[in-house]
Amino acid sequence: MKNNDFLKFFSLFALSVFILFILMIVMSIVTNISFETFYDSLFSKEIQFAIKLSLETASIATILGTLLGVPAAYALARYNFKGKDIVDSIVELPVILPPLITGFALLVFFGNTVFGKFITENIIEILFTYKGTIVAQFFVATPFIIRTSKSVFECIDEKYELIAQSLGSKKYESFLDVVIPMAKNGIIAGAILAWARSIGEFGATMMLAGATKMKTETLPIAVFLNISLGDLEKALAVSLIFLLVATLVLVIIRSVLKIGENNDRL
Amino acid sequence: MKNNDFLKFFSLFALSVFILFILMIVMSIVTNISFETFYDSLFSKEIQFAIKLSLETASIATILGTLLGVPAAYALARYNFKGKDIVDSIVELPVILPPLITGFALLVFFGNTVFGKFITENIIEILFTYKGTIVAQFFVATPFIIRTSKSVFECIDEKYELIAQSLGSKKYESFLDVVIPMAKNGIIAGAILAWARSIGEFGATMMLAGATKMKTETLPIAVFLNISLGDLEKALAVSLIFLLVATLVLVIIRSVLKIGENNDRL
Amino acid sequence: VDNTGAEQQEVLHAYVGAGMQMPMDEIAVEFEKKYGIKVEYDYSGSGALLSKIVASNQGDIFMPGDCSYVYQLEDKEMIKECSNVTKHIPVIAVQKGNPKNITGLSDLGQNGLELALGDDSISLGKLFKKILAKAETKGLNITKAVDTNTVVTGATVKQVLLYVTEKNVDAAVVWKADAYENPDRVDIVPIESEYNIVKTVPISILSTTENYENSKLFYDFVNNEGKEIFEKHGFVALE
Amino acid sequence: MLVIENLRKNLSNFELYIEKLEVKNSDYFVFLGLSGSGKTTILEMIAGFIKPDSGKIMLNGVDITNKPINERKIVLCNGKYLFPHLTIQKNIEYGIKHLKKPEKKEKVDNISKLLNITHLLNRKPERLSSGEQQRVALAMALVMEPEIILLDEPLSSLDRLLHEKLMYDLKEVHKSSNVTFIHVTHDFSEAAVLSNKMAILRNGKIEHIGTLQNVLKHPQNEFVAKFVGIKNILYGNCIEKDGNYIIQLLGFEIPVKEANYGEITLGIFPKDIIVSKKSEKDSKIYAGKIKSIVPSGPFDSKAVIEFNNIELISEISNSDLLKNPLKKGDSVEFYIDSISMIG
Amino acid sequence: MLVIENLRKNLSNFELYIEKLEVKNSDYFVFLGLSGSGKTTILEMIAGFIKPDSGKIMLNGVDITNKPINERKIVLCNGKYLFPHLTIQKNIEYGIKHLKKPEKKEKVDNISKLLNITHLLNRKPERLSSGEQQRVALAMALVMEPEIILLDEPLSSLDRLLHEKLMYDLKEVHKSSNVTFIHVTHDFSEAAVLSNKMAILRNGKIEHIGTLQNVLKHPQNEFVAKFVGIKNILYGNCIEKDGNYIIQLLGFEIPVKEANYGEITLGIFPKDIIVSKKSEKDSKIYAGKIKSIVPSGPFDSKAVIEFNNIELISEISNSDLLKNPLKKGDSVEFYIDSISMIG
Ligand SMILES: Nc1ncnc2c1ncn2[C@@H]1O[C@H](COP(=O)(O)OP(=O)(O)OP(=O)(O)O)[C@@H](O)[C@H]1O
Ligand SMILES: Nc1ncnc2c1ncn2[C@@H]1O[C@H](COP(=O)(O)OP(=O)(O)OP(=O)(O)O)[C@@H](O)[C@H]1O
Ligand code: MOO
Ligand SMILES: [Mg+2]
Ligand SMILES: [Mg+2]
Repeated sequence: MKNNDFLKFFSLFALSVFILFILMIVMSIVTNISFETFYDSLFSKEIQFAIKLSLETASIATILGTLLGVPAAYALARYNFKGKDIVDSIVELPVILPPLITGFALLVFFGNTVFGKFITENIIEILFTYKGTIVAQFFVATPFIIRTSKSVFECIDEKYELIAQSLGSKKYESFLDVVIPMAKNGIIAGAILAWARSIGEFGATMMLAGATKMKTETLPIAVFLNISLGDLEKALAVSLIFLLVATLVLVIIRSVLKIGENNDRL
Repeated sequence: MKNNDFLKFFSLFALSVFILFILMIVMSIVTNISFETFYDSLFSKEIQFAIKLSLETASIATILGTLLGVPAAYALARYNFKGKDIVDSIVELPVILPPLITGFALLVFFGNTVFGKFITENIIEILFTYKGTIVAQFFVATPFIIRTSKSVFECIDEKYELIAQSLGSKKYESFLDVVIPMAKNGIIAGAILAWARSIGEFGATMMLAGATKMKTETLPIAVFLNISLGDLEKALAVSLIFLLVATLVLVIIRSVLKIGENNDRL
Repeated sequence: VDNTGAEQQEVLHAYVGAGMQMPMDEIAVEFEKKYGIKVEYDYSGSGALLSKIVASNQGDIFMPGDCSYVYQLEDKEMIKECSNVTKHIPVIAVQKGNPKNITGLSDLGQNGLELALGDDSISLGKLFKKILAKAETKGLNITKAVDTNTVVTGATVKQVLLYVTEKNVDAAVVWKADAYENPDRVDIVPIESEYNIVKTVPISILSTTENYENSKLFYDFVNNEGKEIFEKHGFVALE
Repeated sequence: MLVIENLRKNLSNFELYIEKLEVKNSDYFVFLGLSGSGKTTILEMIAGFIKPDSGKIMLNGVDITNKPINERKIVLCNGKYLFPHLTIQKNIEYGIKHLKKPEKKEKVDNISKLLNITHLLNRKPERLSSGEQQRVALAMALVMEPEIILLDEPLSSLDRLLHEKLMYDLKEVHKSSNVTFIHVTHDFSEAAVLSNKMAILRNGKIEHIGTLQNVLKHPQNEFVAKFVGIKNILYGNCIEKDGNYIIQLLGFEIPVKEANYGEITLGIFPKDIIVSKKSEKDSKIYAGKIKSIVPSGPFDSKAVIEFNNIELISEISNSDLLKNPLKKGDSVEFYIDSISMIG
Repeated sequence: MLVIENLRKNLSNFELYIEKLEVKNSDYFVFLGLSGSGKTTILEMIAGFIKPDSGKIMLNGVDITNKPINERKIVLCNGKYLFPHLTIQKNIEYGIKHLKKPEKKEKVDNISKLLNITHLLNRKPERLSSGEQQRVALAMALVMEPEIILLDEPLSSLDRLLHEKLMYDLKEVHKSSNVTFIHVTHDFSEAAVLSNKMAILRNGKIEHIGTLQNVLKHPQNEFVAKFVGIKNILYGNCIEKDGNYIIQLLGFEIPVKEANYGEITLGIFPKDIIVSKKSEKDSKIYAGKIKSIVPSGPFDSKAVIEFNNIELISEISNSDLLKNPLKKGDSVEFYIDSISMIG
């Protein structure tokens, strides 16, 4: 089949080029760090705090985003209403907006508008706290959950729900009993994406929560502070730590899910 | 059906909450700008340049990303090889990495490694030019094209290709004649996503291309520079310009595609 | 997450230019030792901080890299008190070993030299423009040449410096304190004093403060004990 | 009793309209129709999945047209839509999940035995064959003891042997419960075996409602006639002659039992045109010529007989052909065993 | 001639193995088998879509086992996989896109006329019915003038009337071209009508290869017998008696034409157990009792007759039943019209 394999060759070549490009970037990071700097950074109190904070805020933002985003996605997938096209586009805005602008607008909203001020003063202190980090991450991450969940919901034949109702379920029961479990994998994929986006979020976070050490310092902010310090090597070391933590978590989640899937098949 | 409509109520409510949230953010931007500032910004030479540069670089980066990403996605969708899971994860790295770190690593790569230096010195001048902007955007945008195209390719039954080959086509012909046209909509959706991501890209762009006025100043960088100046209103005005330009382009693309689709049906 | 410890501990929120992390972190430790008041720094570029203050209407202390930012807030009546702490001295940072043999401002016009400068929107960029103008009046006409040599302008001082440490450019104009933090990667070439203009780093109490007494304590602490710490980190304290 | 009145539904360029339809309790009612005739649409309106544009659906005297799906006591079951994330056990329990555990277990056990799916209870639906999936869907519906079970082509996509088995099982299950079954199919022999009563749909309209005998002997129109397998459609005159009714057809006279004056349309099944020299019932013998003959299945062939300038299609069993071989151009004698009155 | 030798393919827990198979040029060959028996797998190996694990496929003496798909002159056509983005015209032209325009046009025109799809040429595939889609797929293949056309269940999912029409069309098209057709189906009557030769598959193995007559009269084993519709399987002894061959079965003696000594398995089609007082061919008359009787289609019923402690299944036409009604418990006399030898 030699004369036919040009396609295989070319497409694998394209893939390799991009992979190599990424690997070179990663290598640029790795080769510029001494083991000592890496070790010291990893076990410094500040970075340990940043790791913990990053994991916690990203997870909370993802959970909140899932709780709000999944029903919202369902509404977009199943119901027709006027201006649905526009709503669809609005949902995507946080993806298009540069995080810097997002964070800035969030800051104006919470610090300078009546409604926003009311929230910060009476309900929950958002500015310059880790809660601000969560709000910023939630904002940029939720569209990913909505978009992914929506396309999964659209893939699930509505008949499953109708049949569940035919078998005596109320609508919300058929949603919880049937749609959610069937959409599970898609929702999780969206949540993983959202989580990855959250943990890497920097611009909006820095604006809304500030770059305060041991308080609102997530890993990307730690990188920023080290760059600001001019401590290149440490910045790279923290970058690498970020890379390792994020990748590790994603690999673990994915393999846990895979094991779950295989069990299903037994 | 009243007693059953809790699901509809709740899911539409969730959607409204998120939409409102986004709208409030947008309002925070809009209400803090005077018309004059907006007008002046829009017609200032600097911003006009930034608009043009943003549109150009994002478009070029998207085209390059499509040319490389689509075949790469095909390889991921159709061929099995060792370590495919790992390759799959590597492709996603640029999505996880905060742009700041990405830009930083790209800078190190092009400025400080043998191979990177060779490229900048002999092939194409990347650092501090608009080409650097394109490289940074290409890097963060391509994974979106790969991911979206891959899932479309996976949706297309391989039998179409085999039958095309059965009808006398070579493999690459069946790819170009059959797979690409069938995947068209998915590829375009991925390209739109990539374009949106590119035009909003800030961190990596700024590192690699710098923030040189009338040379490498894209719209997000213009926002940042105005924030740095402490000129809040102008920063917000440029943000709004960015929002309008990006939304306008996306709406135009989408409606052009819709017209195309309808024609298909005639 | 919020492990501030004692719940009622008093906390100050201070916006500080990202370039002053080293001395200011040390000051916070000393200050807390002495008064039991915690200071939280929000580090960022001075302009970004300024925008943040206006946008959020919150905070106690503002310490940008340059007085001009404080003046802008004064116009908005957001400054209660202000004084200068240290000098910010522009210097030329060159690659370690000074391969292009740059000795002063005049060498920045050399043919083929690659130069990184701060953008006009940050204080360093603005200041350097003024320095070049001052040099013109003293007969050193290199504005054009410098313009040609400038391959990149950065949006933060650190970014500008980074291009030197990463050997992307031959030289950059940065604050002395920034260059001082990278002794193994850059050499410092001073700008001739006849041309140079020195900036002062101010500290100010914001009118948005909700705890003026504590803010004032910190303000005074930086102005007294703080100066010594700044000198330790390469700043030149004001008398 | 399920009563449908003036039910109307427009779907893009398709219109469904049912003036009146009654299904008695415990009946086995079959809707027959080609693809796109509106079978699924009717079922889904009865189930409440889609809303009619106008008209009424009444169950035992209660108007259920706008009742929520889950309160209708009407269950639509479909083997293609088992819940993929649940085991068969859980699928069957789905409709009775509010019951206590032992009660649930008993019901599921009973129904599983009835439908012969006890060995499948721990599997996931994807690991079942289509026939097994249909059985499970039926179990899911039966376990709820509804008034009506709706079946959307439950036997399609099964292979031959399975098809027959499940068809007789359906008949058995229906007999042993007293639930009304409404079944939708495009397969006439399914309807013949299963239904007490059938309705033949075309293009969203019911063309004929009746029992099997009624459909075979008195198809409402030519479409129904063709649908049930009548391949010969002829036009004749019915007159009375000597106290007997006779249809005059192209110069010949065919005696019939029932009177139906004037020009009428007649239908003859291929199997009722019998090539033979001797009529068993003293029917009249005609002479014709074989125009073509091709196999129509493993045991029968289809012969086109030219007779008096018209073409008649006759089914001849291959075993008869073995005894008396026929080929194109041969002259044959035949008689007509039975005639259907169309209209 | 297509020759397959020792072809083997393992797919998860399914194994396909064909020792030897020959398909003559211009034949109409049908693979018959239930779902999952490996029909598609065989076709796709012949087409080159999947690679065999071992074995050889030869076309006209050339080993094509590893030839690229596009060089085999074998086309797999499938109405479910028309190219959705192309018009029907472009779909049909796909395989001859290298030809000049007028030449292309002529070929497409001819083939479209032959298959009666000229009016569809400007539509997109989604706007065609399944029957039309199948026709188009056939046109796409025929226009290339290949050696072999492979058809994967081209008639499934068509409704009754369409099914019959397209089946005869396929037969016509095959006759008028001299392309080899290899057709895969689970419908025995399709095979009966279309094939010159058929192979019955089970579980990846060929159980029987032969003509229709051969399959009916000498099914290789009980599976094949059941598959072709034999419902009565009996075990008897064949002996010679007075120069005639006789099968001794449960105390009775059945005369047969062929000798086959020892214990043998016999099969009787339901239609060959004829309830009648008088044998047409002087076959022996047996006496039994009706155990149950249910309709098996619009025209026939299935009677289970108890006879000498075994159960025989007989098909009785409803018109006969009308004349001589039968019910459970009735005594009947019957004879056996034809017997198949299994094995
Ligand atoms: N949601 C819909 N929107 C528009 N048209 C529809 C919709 N659902 C069905 N139709 C149309 O209504 C007609 C009847 O469809 P229906 O599904 O009831 O037919 P059916 O008899 O069940 O066919 P099949 O045997 O193929 O299942 C078809 O012409 C179909 O195209
Ligand atoms: N790619 C595959 N991987 C694993 N098993 C497969 C694969 N393709 C087919 N099989 C298995 O091989 C067997 C034969 O499949 P095949 O599709 O050839 O059957 P078939 O006779 O065409 O059935 P049908 O009538 O349902 O189309 C089945 O048991 C199927 O599960
Ligand atoms: O404090 Mo600055 O922004 O580094 O001038
Ligand atoms: Mg239907
Ligand atoms: Mg198959």
